[in-house]
Amino acid sequence: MPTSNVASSAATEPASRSLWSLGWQRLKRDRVGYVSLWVVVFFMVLGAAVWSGLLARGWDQEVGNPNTAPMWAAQEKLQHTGTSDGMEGATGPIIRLTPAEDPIADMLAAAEHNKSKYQTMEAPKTDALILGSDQRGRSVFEKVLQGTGTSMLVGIFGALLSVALGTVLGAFAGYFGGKTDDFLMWFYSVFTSVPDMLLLLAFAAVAGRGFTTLILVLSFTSWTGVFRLVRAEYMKQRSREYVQAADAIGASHLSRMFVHILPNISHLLLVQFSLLLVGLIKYEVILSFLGFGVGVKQVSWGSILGEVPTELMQGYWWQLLGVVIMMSTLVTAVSMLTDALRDALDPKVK
Amino acid sequence: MLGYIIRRLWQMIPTLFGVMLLVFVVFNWVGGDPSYILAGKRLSPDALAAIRAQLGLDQSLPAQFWLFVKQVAHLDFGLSWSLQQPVTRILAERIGPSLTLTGTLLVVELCAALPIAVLVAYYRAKLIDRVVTIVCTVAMSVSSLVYIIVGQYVLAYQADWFPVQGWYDDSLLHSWLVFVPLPLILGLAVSLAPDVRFYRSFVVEELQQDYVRTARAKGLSERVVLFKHVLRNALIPVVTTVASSLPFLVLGSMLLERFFGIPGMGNELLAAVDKSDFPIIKAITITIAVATMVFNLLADVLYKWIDPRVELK
Amino acid sequence: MIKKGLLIAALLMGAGLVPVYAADMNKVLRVSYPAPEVGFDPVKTTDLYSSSISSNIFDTLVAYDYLSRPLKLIPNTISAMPEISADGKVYTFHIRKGIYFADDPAFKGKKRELTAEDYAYSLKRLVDPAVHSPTGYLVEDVIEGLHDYVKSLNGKALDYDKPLPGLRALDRYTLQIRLKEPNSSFIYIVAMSHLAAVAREVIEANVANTMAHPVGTGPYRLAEWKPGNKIVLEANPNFRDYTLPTEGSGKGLDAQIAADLKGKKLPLVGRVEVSIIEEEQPRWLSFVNQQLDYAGVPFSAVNTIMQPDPARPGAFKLLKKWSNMGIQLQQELAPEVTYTYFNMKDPVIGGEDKQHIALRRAISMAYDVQREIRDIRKGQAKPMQNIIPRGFVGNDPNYHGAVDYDPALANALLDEAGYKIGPDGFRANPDGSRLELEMATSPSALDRIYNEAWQSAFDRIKIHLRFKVAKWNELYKAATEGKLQMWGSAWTADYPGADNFLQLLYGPNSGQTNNGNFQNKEYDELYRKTLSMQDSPERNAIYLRMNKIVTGLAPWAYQDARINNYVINPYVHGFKQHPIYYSPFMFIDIRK
Amino acid sequence: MTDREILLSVRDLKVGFRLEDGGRFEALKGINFDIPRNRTVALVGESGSGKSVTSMAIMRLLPEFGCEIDAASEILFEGKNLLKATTGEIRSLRGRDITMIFQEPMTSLNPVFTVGDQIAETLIVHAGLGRAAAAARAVELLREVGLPEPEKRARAYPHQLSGGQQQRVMIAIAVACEPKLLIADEPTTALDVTIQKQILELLANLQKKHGMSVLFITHDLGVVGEFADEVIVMRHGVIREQGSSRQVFEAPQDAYTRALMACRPALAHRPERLAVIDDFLQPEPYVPPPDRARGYAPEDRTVLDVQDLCVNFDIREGLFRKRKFEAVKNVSFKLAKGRTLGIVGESGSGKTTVGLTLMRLRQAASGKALFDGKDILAMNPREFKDYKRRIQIIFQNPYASLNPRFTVGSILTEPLRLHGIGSNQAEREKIVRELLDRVGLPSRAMGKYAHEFSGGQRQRIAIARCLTLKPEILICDESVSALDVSVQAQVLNLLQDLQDEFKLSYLFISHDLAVVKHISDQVMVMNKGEVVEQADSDQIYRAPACDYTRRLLGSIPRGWTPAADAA
Repeated sequence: MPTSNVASSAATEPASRSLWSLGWQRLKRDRVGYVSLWVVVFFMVLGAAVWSGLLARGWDQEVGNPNTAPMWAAQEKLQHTGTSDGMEGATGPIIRLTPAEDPIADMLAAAEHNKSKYQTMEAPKTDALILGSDQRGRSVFEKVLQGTGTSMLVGIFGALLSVALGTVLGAFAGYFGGKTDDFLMWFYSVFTSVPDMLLLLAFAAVAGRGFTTLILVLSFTSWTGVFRLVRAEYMKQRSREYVQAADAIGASHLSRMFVHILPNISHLLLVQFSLLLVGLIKYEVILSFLGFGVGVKQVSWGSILGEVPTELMQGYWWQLLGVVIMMSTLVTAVSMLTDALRDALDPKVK
Repeated sequence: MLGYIIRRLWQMIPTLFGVMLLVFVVFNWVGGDPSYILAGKRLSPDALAAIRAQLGLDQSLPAQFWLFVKQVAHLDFGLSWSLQQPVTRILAERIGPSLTLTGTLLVVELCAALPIAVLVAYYRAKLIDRVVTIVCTVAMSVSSLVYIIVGQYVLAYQADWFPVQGWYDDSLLHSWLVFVPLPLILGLAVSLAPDVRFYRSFVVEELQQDYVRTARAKGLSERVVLFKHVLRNALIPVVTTVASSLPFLVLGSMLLERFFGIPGMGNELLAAVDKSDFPIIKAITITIAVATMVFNLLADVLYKWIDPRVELK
Repeated sequence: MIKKGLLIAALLMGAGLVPVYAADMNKVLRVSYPAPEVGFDPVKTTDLYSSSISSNIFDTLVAYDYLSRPLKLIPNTISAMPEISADGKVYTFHIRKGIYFADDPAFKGKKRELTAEDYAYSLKRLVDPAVHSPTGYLVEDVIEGLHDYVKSLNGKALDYDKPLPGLRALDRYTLQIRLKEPNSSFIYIVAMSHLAAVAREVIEANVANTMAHPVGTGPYRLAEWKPGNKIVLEANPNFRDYTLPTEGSGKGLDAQIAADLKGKKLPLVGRVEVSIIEEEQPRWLSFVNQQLDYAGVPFSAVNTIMQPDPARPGAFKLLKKWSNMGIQLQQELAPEVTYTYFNMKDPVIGGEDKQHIALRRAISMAYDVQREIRDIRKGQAKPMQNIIPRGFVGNDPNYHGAVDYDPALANALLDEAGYKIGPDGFRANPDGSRLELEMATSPSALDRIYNEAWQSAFDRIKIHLRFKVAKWNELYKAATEGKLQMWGSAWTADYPGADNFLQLLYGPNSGQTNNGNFQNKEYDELYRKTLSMQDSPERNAIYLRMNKIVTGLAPWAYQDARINNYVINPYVHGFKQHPIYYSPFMFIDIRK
Repeated sequence: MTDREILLSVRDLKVGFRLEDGGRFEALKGINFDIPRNRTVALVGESGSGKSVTSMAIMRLLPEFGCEIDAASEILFEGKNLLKATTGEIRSLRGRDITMIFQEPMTSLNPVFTVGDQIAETLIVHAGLGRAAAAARAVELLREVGLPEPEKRARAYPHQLSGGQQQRVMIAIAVACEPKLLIADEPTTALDVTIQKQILELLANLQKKHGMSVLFITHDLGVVGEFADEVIVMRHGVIREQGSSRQVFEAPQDAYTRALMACRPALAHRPERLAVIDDFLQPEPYVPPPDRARGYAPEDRTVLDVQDLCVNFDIREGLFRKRKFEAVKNVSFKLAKGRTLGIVGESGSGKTTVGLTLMRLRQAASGKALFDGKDILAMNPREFKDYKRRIQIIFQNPYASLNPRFTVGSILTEPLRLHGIGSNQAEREKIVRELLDRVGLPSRAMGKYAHEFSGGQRQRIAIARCLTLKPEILICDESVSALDVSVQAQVLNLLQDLQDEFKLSYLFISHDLAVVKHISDQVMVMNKGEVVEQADSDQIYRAPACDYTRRLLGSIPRGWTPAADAA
């Protein structure tokens, strides 16, 4: 009975494994890499939770007194500066606009009558916050969480876009060579000859603030590394025998480029992606520090760090602490994961 | 060899043209109208027109670009719009401080990173390697801004070990003694970790080559294998990496210069972008672009020099 | 220790080169500017820092007294205040003999005396089309015949030798200026550094780069200049005998300074080093380490430097830590106003109809100036109540022009005006269309903090707000073209005259300084009327009326005026903040 | 065989490798053998037999991590257990008493030092020579290993030498300090057959001259026959047979040894089918099949008529100049239906370029290739598409020619899909299953990835991929060269079966003359881009017409000859 024979031997044989699943097996055996992976996953979940509003939704509520230290740290009670209405120098009775002189006196009078429905009770301010509060009295903990979401978003999408851009251009340059390559290489060398920071500043200046801008600006300046790598890989792979075999069986250029070759460099792209993720998160910090970055209603690690130099001089270190902890945890985890991935996905191992 | 160099120089022209086009488009498009900065508190259309005429902004874009091309050809970028000084003179003054800091940084960093990298590679997969690798990874994870902000605050302000910032204009040596150490330390803190990791990977890569097996089979000690056979080969990528980072010596480290008040190119560039000082931006960008290309060529020639396999075509 | 040694060595090297000076060439004053200067051609620059250096190098005809408050003009290079004709149009200045320019190769080794022609020349440069002076407006329409002559040039070069009826040197030491209209502020204009005397030979010898070759009759001359980085001044050996002109109030700090400087030939310090330090943190740290002799208090660090002074309400004192080190604090209200203007020509927010007035007033009511002062300004500002800054002639200290913070009232007012809250929780225009306002902003971290404050103001009254982020010059351009809806602005006094501020709302200044395009007939008429009036109760009454017009129509949301805080190291003597002279170097002494 | 004094003896050597999935791979399962003084011992085995691990264990060059040597194992060198020796002791032995040469001379030499320096280094370390003396001695050594112009070569870098010369340099390093034992690990595998012969002769001479022992490791029994004194045959970490050459070659005791000898094609005769290992492991004795006659017959129909094919490569040289390199010069041949044309030549002869050009994977400079009367080289890509499926190619490296990210199923269905064969996926899978069965693979292979198969299985998959398109011409570009002999025989048999069944025409490109002779009807010998000789295969081997062919044939290892033992 040939059929049963096949079935039984299939059952005893180990399940067939793609290179990806082999890589996954190796990654699981790398303890540091595996832990890092879960840290990164945790951050991604955190980012998604923040982004979907499940977490840190109230980050811009002014829940505490301004610049309160974390509840576990001692802080001298701040002397709140007295306020002045600017009328200290008055020498006689205060003169105001009289209703007769006021063009909207009637509206004001009516509004005064109705204003009670807008009177609100302000919630009492708390001093007991895990990571203290910022200068507007917002919870630093929530703010840092929110910033994590933003930075993850910017990093992930920026890196995706850079990788996509660099891959497509690099694939064309490396695969076709010749004039296509000359042109794309020219494009590349122009971009690499201009300092990144200058491009970044220039693009950021024209595009203003916000996620989309940030992501576009960052990826527009950081595709070059991926391009160089992908181009070199395509030059190498296009003469590989499996590609020639694909040509022999009649696969089109696009099919050879993106169906045959692309999967074979995908592990490199994954590594590039995580390198870029780290790079862009750091770039975002610097851009935001220089004032370009996320919008006013958004907060990112960079925009928080932008407040730090002045705060530090006043002795308010907790925003710095919050950002540094979150950022270094994530970035360390991603870097270690990158190393682990590099080892686990290296096709030379198999 | 000479032919190769000439051909490479010849190939720089289209790239330079591209850079000029990019800079021109980017800054004429986004750079803003500098006449508003120069016009002062009270604007009159006449005064604005006069300033624009003076800056050549009233000409058509192609005409302005052509002027730019001519400037590059003559290496004369005219007057800075905001400082009203010859750009060449400004840049000549800026380059010294930049090089003083970044040059020192490069040398110290190489001298520190390379031995550490070789050492760690030698003990690869042992405890010291893992510890150094992890320390480097963690050190790399903190934003360079944090290093600078905290470093300046703690080391200069609180501990008073270093001057907070400044520069002596008359003597680079003097500045180097007094003002360079702190930015140098912080620069090292930022760049040492990634470089150690980077160089380590070169050494580890070479250690897996067949010739290492041969060297061992010859009965050479691990030390000779590492420092004679492996290091010489691992230096090849190191030299290329270093050579391709040389243009940024010229540009300087923008953040360090900004925070430590070092009157270098990076600081100047930031200020120029702030003020839409197009002549300065153009000049710095072109300088860096040319430097990038020249140093890339230099890297290739060096490559040839240390790696006998390379043929320059 | 090492640092100090090197420093002394540097000083000695400097000292070896110099002949005998009144000023002590071994004394170095080190200060910093927070932004780069442009250059030192007085007619070509407008920024505070360039002008501050210029006023140390060049001399104007009249100058403000150092110590007197309110500010008082005194003769500078003239022997007495100018004679003014009965009709208020003709000013005659008698220049003192024996005032010499600093040496320069252009003088070919000869001592060069200051003459009336020098002032005439310098004034003409302001309107010379070839010079492109941004400050030509100061005199062009003011001095008789100047405008007509410039217009008649038609591209020809201005002939400096051609006598003009409005601007004549009657003799070597007498200058006569005839105005088109009587102008009570003209004497202030004369005191501006743009009208200081330059030497024609020097200008003509350095036409290509006058910015780098300032040669004047003032107390200092330019020794070294690294643009945007460092300026070094050196005492001018040719400077005339000059001592402290008045003793001011004769009390407190004034008395102390008068005692310090009495009878001494100024300047006292031989060398002034100005470094440009743009970041606040390093600037402060440098001061603390005595690398700067005096400095502004970084407002971000106010809490760690000073605290409210219980003895003097509204005032601050240094924390013990600093006062024990002998550091002094000087506080002074800046001669400025900060406000956010609304574009009166904008269809959504502008207009003098009641609905739009209500909208602007509601926005003002929703913005918490007190909170801005407390949290952002760290208490170092006072709310703005009057278009004319406090302490200026014409400011009525009893006038309360600002709208009180009252978000509830603002909401009720918007309801009255027809801006109803829609289903999305935000207000719509009375015609039902979507209401979203746009505020312009620069991209800095500080701007971001202000943006957040405004965002919460608009949240309070449930109006959508978005920010247009661009570099300052782009915004400025858009502003003058009337393209911005709202933008925060500030104006610092050029001279201590009320008209310097009132002109910000003068209709014809639209697109120049009146970026909100406020056009009010009554206001414009009153403004013109006051120009020729001298200080009087009548004029004050008009100023009050003008203020009330503005409060009523609300083209601005009033914010505040900053308090300038200076900290001074104990070995610095003679320093007193001056509202006009940002850098009164010649009065300062260093005694370590 | 007198005075057989033992230099090195391996006792119960067990080596295991820890696998990353936690498993363990026993590379050596307790082997015992001796190396006598002044003798050449050949260690023969196919891949995975453990022969290289053995040599590395002797040199103590096994990786530190993941490799475990059984504590009871002993490698006694002049009585001293190398496995227990200190690093210092081992170091002083290596390069002086025990030396080694490797398979890849190019990568085994340090690219950045001159060969003179690399030879001198050993002398400085072990012989205590001064720099100058070492350099002079290095030149002599180069002369001794037969490098022309040794003074000049000493200053050259490895990449400036040819593969054969590089291997001579390696040998010079190895013999520099008059070692007692030279381990040669596949030293000629990467070299052309003529060079191989020279190197083997050189090694044999040096062995005699220096009176050293040589441990010669190879997969090719044919190579060792000529000069080995003793032969050890290994398989799967176990020694199958050992003894003197005479004993092993003339009266092999072990079935595996016999199989190894039988499954390699020989020049002398051409069996119908090649023997495979399994034939010998059956209980009944192996009966060699009758020989097959080969050659073109006059009635053969020509499928492919190649006329004056030229292929050039541009080499950039100096400033803007390009030099033309003529890779293939005026090659003409006819391929008949159902026949095999063998193209044989050394590296750089242009034989591979001919194949690739016919697939239009290279651009022809001139010439025609008439396929059924139509010139396929002149067609535009669209016209060529129909012809493309009729010519297929099998590459040399079975590891590189299958896309590692695809399952076998998708590798095989893709050509069907591209050419619209089979109306739906299920139908295509059915075709593929039949093909897999035909090439001798189970149909469950469809869900697997290429890396899960051995080299021979992969080559079967590559063949199956070509068959999907039912081609008329199959170009086999060194298709069996990378395979172990036993596997090679299976694949050759498969190719032969397929030709018989489908009347395929083969263009069989190889450097291995024996293989070419076995499978070809006609043989074309190429050298430096030109055809030197073209004739029916039997004729060319029996009576070569030109020198080059003769030289090639002369270089083929003659295998065991009793004379070698007598010498």
